[in-house]
Amino acid sequence: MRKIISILLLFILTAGFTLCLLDIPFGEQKTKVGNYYINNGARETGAANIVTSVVVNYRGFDTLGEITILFTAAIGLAAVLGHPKKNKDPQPKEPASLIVYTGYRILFPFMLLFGAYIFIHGHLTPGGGFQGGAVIASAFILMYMSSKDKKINPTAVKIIESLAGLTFVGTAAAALTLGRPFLSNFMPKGEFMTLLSAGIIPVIYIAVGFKVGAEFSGIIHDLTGGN
Amino acid sequence: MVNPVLLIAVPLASAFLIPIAGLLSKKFEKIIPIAAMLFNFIISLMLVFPVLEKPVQVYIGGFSPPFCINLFAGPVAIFFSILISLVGLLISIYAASYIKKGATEKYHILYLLLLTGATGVVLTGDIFNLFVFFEILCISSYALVAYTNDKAGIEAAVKYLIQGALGSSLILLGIGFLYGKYGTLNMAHIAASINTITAASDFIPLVLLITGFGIEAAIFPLNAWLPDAHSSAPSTISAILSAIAIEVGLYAVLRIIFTLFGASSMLLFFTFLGLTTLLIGEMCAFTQTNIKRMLAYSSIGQIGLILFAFAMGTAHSITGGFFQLLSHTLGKALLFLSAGYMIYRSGSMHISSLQGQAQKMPYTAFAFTIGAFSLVGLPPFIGFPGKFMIIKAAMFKYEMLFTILAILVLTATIIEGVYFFKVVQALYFKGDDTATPKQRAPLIVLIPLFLFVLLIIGIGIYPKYIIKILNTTGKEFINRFDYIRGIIR
Amino acid sequence: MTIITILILLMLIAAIAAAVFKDLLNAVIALCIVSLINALLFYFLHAPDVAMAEAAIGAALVTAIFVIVIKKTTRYEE
Amino acid sequence: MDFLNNYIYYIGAFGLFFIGLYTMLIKKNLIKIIIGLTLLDSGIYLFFVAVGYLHKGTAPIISGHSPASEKMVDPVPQALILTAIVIGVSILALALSLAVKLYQHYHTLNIKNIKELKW
Repeated sequence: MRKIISILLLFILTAGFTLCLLDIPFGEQKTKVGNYYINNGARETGAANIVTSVVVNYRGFDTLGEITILFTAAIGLAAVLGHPKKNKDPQPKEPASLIVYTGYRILFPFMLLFGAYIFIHGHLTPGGGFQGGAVIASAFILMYMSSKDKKINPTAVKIIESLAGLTFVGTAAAALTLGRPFLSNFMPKGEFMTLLSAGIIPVIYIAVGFKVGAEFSGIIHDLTGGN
Repeated sequence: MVNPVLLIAVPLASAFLIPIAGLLSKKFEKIIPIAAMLFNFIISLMLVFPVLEKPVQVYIGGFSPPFCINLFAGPVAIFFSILISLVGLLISIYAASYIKKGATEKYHILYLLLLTGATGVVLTGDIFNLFVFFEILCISSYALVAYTNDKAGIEAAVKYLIQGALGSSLILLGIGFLYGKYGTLNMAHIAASINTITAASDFIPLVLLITGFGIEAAIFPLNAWLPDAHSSAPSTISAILSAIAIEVGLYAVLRIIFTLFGASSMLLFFTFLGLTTLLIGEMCAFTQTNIKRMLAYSSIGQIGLILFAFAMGTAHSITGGFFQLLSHTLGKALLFLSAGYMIYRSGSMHISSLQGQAQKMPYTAFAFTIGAFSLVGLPPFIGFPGKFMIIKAAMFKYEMLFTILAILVLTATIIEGVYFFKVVQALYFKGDDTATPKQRAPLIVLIPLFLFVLLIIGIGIYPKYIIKILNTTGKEFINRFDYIRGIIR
Repeated sequence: MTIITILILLMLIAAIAAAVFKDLLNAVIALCIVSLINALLFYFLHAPDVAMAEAAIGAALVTAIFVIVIKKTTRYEE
Repeated sequence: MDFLNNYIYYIGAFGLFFIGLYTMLIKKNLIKIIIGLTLLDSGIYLFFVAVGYLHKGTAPIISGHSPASEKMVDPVPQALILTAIVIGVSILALALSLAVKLYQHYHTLNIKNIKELKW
């Protein structure tokens, strides 16, 4: 019965969506908003990667909301899983295989470096805070996989995520004190296509990178049992 | 002139600050939410008079819409923002002594984020930004429902999360269709392109968005999660969910119906939907023996009544809807808070265990009684003008159909009166008369209750001034083109 | 164009596999394949940023979180 | 062939969406439901990015040999999806943590067997 209703529902939805899609031809039109960003994005924000200029500057408020969501989820996950067991029965720690451990020893610093590279160059090349942060978090997953006794420090994670969040809000609000609108790009834009350019975009993306990396590492830490 | 963006930025920064401040002293985690909400309340009050003359707009990033996200602080947004910060402030004072167990720091962070999300939803003028803030609201409420970490809490949170997450995905898909067709995300710019809903490609996004937001607003077929979630959460969270979260969900639904699509042809459908929600909520509440479930079902009923009022679509009925929303927020927050303390003392949520509590906790029981009478709609309290205006608006439609609907609303009110009276009777007239020692609640719990009572009676006696403001507020929903012209210069 | 058609077919097959496998670990691996192909498709759609995000978050982190959770709960769907 | 050329991405996106939705509606195992949710979300992401596509377009990144031009694909859906992916992962992580907790309480993930709360 449930199956029949579900399939019926899916058919109705298919019909509706098909009607909808007829008005959205594939690969033809381009929107006015998108055109504006392409034509003016580089000039107004100084970032070569237009997606970055949209994410951090034009629609930066979404990004602020989004790191807040990640923060909320990390805090919520810690609250749900919380209550660390005090008397941990000393499980025999099975050592990970030598290959994984050696791989971790070699790869770990490079992964961190790569993640940092991605978010520092977010305004020039593809990638940015989210991708770089995720790469950093993957490095910590590798750490948890390879060695049972290495743990990240939860307090450090907490401080990093708080400071990164405050940096974002602070940078955005600093514009207010200068009499400019919230989140406006008040810093000098520098020379186009160089590392030190695009005003507040690198600052915010580095904060986002640290925040995303810290949140995901914290999530992994809490899920694997923490403490 | 204060900048409305502070209403979002300051609580957000405070929430980020709590983990660091918590390392210094445990006291900060309680003080910071109170301070942030007080700040929001003051800023919102300062914005009232400028906004009543002309809506305040903020262009984030300094670009002009539709190329940036804009905040539209109109009368509706400020009305909700005052409500959120006021209720949030009072509940956070109450929570300072009520929340003792578990990860208290995380509770306070999530609580503050919930209120920030709610404020963002009502302020923003961009559909995707609305979705983002809505997600902050939803995700923090999922986590807070599970906060007690017992069987019921986790199960309720799972139910809530699965339905809510599906709803969010549907909202995202609806936004995708709208962007694909109209090429913008600014609500005024989308609204300017839609006059009447004729094409399926307008109708489908409308259905998707209404479904998605309707889950949070607990409109009839989508409210299966609500009684579980509201009854399993800690009482402060039940209060905030009933008083703020579903109202904000309803705001999103109304914004979609009135402003984004101007779906005046579908209003009759929503009238019936609201009335069904009202009747089902009240009837389910009547059969409950668990006090918090009863209050949760009563919230469903009240949301139905508010939706009914808005969906009638006349100036009077929309003012009535806003007034009823105000009265429900204050009344239900008071009911959950006072019931929460009685449950905390008696240790059971069963109505029979509340018998004779009036002797033990006279002030708390009195506050509960005031809240119950106000929700039922008895005259000196705030609930009366709201219900009166709604019934009057239905009568003034001069249609047979709406007269019948008004009678149904009255029937629902009678049901509501009966079950609330049962509880009040249990509080005062039953139970052993043996001299039990009084267990008066601490002062910090009584202050918010007292302030709620004061507001309920005060506004109930002098509703004129509020109604005058709400008349202006209602115009924002009725005059869709004023909203559009306000943003597209 | 054909390569994209093949990729999408593969993706849908992997998605169905993720939906029907009784062994949750296998289902999660199928889910990982869906994410990876999705990332490739994003690249073909000229969205390198999204492709990187989907590969780093969708394929790596999500899979890791799922595997940790399955290890802590049950592996087989009853 | 022209039809496939134009609509293959939409077919893929909504294929994923419907497989995910069907999984969510039919399956009883909580982790399977969450897998369905992830599939559904992936479908929506693909749809969004496909909306922004432009035939013979280039990636919206200015580099030395490709200056800003009208032939770039729409950057807005890409920016939105970057946000949406992280939102999706947040919900997923919270859902899975609830699944762990649910398993600790009930020793099952089958939602048919979890009926503490009645109507």
